[in-house]
Amino acid sequence: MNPQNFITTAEAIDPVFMFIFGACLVLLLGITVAMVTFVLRYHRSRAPQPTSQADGNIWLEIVWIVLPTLLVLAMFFYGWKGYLVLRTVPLGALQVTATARMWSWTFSYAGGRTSPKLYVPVGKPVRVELVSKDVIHGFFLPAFRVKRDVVPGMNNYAWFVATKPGSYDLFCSQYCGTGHSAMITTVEALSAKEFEEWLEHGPGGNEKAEPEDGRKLAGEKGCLGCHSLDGSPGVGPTFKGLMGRRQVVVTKGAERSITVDDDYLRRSIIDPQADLIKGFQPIMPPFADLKNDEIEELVEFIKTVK
Amino acid sequence: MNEQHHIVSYRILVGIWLALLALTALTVGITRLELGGYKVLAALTIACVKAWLVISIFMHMKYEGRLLRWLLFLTLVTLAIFIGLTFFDVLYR
Amino acid sequence: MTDNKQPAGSSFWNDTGKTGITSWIFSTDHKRIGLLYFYSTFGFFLVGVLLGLLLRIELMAPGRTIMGAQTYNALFTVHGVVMIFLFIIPGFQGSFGNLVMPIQIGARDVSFPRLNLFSWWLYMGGAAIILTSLFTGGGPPDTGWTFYVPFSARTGTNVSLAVLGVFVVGFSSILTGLNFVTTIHRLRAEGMTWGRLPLFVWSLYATAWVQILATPILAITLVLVMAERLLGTGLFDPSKGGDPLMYQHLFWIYSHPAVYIMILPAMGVISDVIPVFSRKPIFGYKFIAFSSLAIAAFGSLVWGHHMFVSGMSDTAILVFSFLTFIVAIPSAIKVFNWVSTLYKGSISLEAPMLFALSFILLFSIGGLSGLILGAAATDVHVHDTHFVVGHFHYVIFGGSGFAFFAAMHYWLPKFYGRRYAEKPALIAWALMFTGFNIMYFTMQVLGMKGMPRRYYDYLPEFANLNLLATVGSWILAAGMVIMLVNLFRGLWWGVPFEGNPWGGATLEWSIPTPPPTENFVEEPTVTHGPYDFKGTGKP
Amino acid sequence: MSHAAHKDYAGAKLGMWLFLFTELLLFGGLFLLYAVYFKRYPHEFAAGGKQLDWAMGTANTAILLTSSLCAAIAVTAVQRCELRRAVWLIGGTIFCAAGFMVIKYVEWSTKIGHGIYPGSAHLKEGPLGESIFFSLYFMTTGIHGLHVLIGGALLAIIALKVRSGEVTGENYVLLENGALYWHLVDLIWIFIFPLYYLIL
Ligand code: HEA
Ligand code: HEA
Ligand code: HEC
Ligand code: CUA
Ligand SMILES: [Cu+2]
Repeated sequence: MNPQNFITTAEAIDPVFMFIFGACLVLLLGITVAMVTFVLRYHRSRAPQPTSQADGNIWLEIVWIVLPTLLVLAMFFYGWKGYLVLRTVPLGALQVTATARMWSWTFSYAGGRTSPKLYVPVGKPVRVELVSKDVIHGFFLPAFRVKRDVVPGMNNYAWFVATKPGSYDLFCSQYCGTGHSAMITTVEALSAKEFEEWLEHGPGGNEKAEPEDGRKLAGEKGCLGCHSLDGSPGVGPTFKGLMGRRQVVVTKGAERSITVDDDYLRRSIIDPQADLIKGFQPIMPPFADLKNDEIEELVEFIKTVK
Repeated sequence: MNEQHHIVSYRILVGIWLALLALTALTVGITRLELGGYKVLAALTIACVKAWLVISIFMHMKYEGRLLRWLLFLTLVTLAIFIGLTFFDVLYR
Repeated sequence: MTDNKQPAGSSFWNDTGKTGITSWIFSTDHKRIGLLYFYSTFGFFLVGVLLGLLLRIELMAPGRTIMGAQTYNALFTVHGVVMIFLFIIPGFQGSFGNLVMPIQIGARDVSFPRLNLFSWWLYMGGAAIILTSLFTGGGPPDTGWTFYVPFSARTGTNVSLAVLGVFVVGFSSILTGLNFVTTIHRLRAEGMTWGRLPLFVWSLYATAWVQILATPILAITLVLVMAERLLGTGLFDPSKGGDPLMYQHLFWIYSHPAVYIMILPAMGVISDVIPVFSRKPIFGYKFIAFSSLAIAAFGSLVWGHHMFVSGMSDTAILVFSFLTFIVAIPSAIKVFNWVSTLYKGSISLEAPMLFALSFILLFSIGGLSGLILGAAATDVHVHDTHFVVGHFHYVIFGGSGFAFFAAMHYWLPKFYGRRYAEKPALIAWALMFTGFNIMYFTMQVLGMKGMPRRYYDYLPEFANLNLLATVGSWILAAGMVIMLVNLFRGLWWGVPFEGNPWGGATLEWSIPTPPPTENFVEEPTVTHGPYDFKGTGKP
Repeated sequence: MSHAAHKDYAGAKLGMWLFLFTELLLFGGLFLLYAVYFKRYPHEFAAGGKQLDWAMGTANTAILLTSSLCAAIAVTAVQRCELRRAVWLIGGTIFCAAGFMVIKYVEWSTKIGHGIYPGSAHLKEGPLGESIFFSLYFMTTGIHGLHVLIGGALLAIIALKVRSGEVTGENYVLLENGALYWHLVDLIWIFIFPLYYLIL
């Protein structure tokens, strides 16, 4: 199926699933059938008195200790073998860095290109370095049976290869707060040629966002997961008409009233816990790692939402 | 059950106390020397000896039945396993 | 709990002449404490179950159905915390352990009756703290019941208080554990040798050891999380040199053994119920008793299987995966022995037996899916998906939960002197069994297809199965309402339950129903094993 | 087997020992963390240890050992029905406990005075391992100190009971258990002392 000289992650994992499922199915059927037969056959209506008072049999015990032990050892062995495939990246893999933050993904390529979706060439293994900016996230590609936690301060990696062009789901699997379920994107598998093109100048986002493109940044950084642009209620206050609004905030436990201005917006992004908006929960993560121009961009953008 | 309790004499208790103080002095002395990694080993070995003295005499373990000794052993083994298995991660990461 | 509803005649409900509320909440009688535990843990179970129902309704359709993301996150956290720490861990030991264990070993009470009462108060205190945490500060915790750092260290919700509550409840669990170990060592009646202990007592004994040896690790871990939040110790914070994985190690060092705190007493109940309703001695007594100890022992060695994708070292994965498979063996021993007990018996399918038999099936499904999780390769795919959610509901709810229901139908009549009606109980059981499988089997399929857990919203491709699972939860709910109404109506107003209708051979069936405060008129001398049915049983 | 729960001497002691086991594991969790981080930051731990005052640590070790001796002798005294002497000895234990806490207080306040406490600005600037070392130090000695306070209070109550005649030469399991608890506190310190003050 796959012309290369390595086996793909799915090819490694699926047989293990089949094996364990198969064995479990047999066991489960056996137990169910035995139970149902006994219950029917020895129901009190048919067997008013027990016909045996046997309370054990050492040989039976030995059999059903030894056989399951062998069986589970086989499961363990296959499981381990399959796992090793997940850990051994084939030579010549494409390097991509996935940066996770609450609640968005950014993928950056060797050439400096970044993208909110993971573009990969078909047939070429991809090694993804997993970097977290804040809490633990999970890098999960169900189609490729790949999953690895993205832990701050640790160098985790995962690899996979897309054998067919297409779009595959990419989930955040480790719970990371309010926007956890919204932290999803896709793997876009392109043919080698298309991928080269994209890497040069294709669609799908570029590293240096256009100066006025704060909206896209707000999407990428996950702001829009909590803040709506049309005034509808969300986890956080809507951005609509935010600039110049009078707002009651709680600063260090004391309520005060302020008017939203540039400084306030900046502070709200970098250190959201400093002033809490009344009626909302203090769940907005601090975005202290944003670059200055990114913050400016966001502030400019928020101002434009009227 | 067995209602005869062993009474530990004052002399033995004071003797143990002196031994413990001496061992403390020994630990301090040894760790002032430049022994590198052996220091850790030495200090912990002495600590274990001290602990053993406290448990067996001050805490009367020496005069208790087998059950308590086994249970103490079980506890220590459990702790050792918790630490040991964690190190399968820590050492090979 | 008014005494006039009880059958005439004197029992622990009234024979001390004390029947007011204070005579209950300050009672040191193990039976009264057992009932206190039963009502408090079961009350929390109902709370948790309602939250579970809400979770399912939210997941009925993609997008926002009835609540927002933050609410959902808080709900599954509270659902998990309530179910684990306030229901299933204290539930078995506290209620049925307290109610029947001292009687089963022929004792007047536990070793430390006042400590027993204190444990209940601690439990209630901890529960009160957890409840307070929902309505104060930054609102209900939203971390999941696992409290993973660094998220739990930074979220603005009221994690510190919830963690404190869990700490207190854990302390109560430790005290119960040491009380039970001491009781079982010291207070067995004349002739109650280790080889004659009912298997329920054996399982409680194993459980108590897990409580004693594992819970302190949880306690210190929770203290450190609080310190992390309040003092900024940074022990688990990578930016301060800490290691978030160490938190996971410490947490699971406790919390994996804790799943055996949940299941072992349940297995004990099953080992007691099945022989009684088959009128046949348990098959392989020694192996079942020994496998309880083996589960407790090996169960303490496998915590790493929750961390296969965390970035733990591959060597550790090798070791933990191996040990995980070893711990499945003692469970297999139990299942095979239970099934063999049925062979050539005389089986009567009353409610406790039905719950016990369905326990075997549901626990097997859950346990076998645990094998998928234990194998490193397959766990990577299903970790943190609804497959795991399905796995643990099968073992916790299908296992411990159904065993709890079995115990309720089996033992509660003994303590009330009245019983439920059989037919509604059977209908309830059938509905629950059906709904249960529809819901959780579907969730396992969802997990295989890749739906992550703790997702308040999901992609349209998962919609149909989620709807099916939600419908299953309603069938389950319907069954459960019938069961509870029937059971409790029966206990208070039902037909009298006297003597030894089930034909049990353990000691609790040899004393009056309901038992007197003193349990035994004179100290019993035990002359036969717990499953020796000759000379007992119905005509 | 004895049926009278309240007179079960061996049972009471078994219960106490089980409780001590849980305490051992509680501190075990902290020692586990110590081992892991010591492996990761050996040099920072050594540097951190040098900043602790080993003289004070040694003094405290001696004090705790002495307090343990008093507690152990008190048990013997009660067994020999020398109740007045036992009360005095428990007093000695509590006195030592107070001394221990005073020295601890001096140590902590000098450290905090130097800007060394969990989450302090000073530690944030230093190497990561040092901050971990001191966080562990404060957590471990803090929880240990708490145990000293609890143990002291427990022994004080027991001393009152000895005086009022509730604890006697025949019925002294309460005192014995109190002393066991106290020895455990000492036992933990026997390991804390070399690990934090002396190693490297
Ligand atoms: C009552 C509670 C309970 C019980 C008894 C078990 C029992 C088992 N569990 Fe489970 N588990 C949980 C509660 C429980 N678990 C919970 C709550 C979680 C999730 C925590 C969270 O993340 O929130 C979890 C998660 C969990 C994981 C981590 C998954 C992940 O997050 O990626 C793993 C991995 O190995 C696992 C494995 C097992 C195994 C191997 C058993 C074994 O003990 C099962 C043994 C039983 C059998 C094997 C079946 C019966 C035997 C037969 C039918 C005979 C034939 C058998 C053989 C031949 C072997 N469990
Ligand atoms: C004992 C343990 C236990 C039990 C019994 C249950 C029971 C249920 N759980 Fe449980 N669940 C957990 C423990 C448990 N759960 C844990 C530990 C988690 C992980 C949390 C985390 O991720 O941190 C979890 C997570 C979890 C999730 C996953 C959330 C997510 O990851 O997104 C879901 C979703 O469907 C769910 C649903 C349910 C449902 C529908 C029930 C049901 O069984 C409920 C069905 C029953 C009823 C609906 C009964 C109705 C009856 C009444 C209401 C009685 C009222 C009547 C009278 C008073 C007379 N649970
Ligand atoms: C968890 C969801 C969440 C995310 C993601 C989020 N915020 Fe917020 N935000 C909130 C909440 C809740 C509040 C109100 C409470 C507070 O001030 O902390 C808030 C407040 C604000 C405010 C102050 C609004 C006012 O009404 O005064 C600004 C400005 C803001 N956020 C900007 C941003 C930007 C820019 C981003 C993305 C880089 C972002 N937020 C991401 C939840 C979020
Ligand atoms: Cu990021 Cu979940
Ligand atoms: Cu587990």
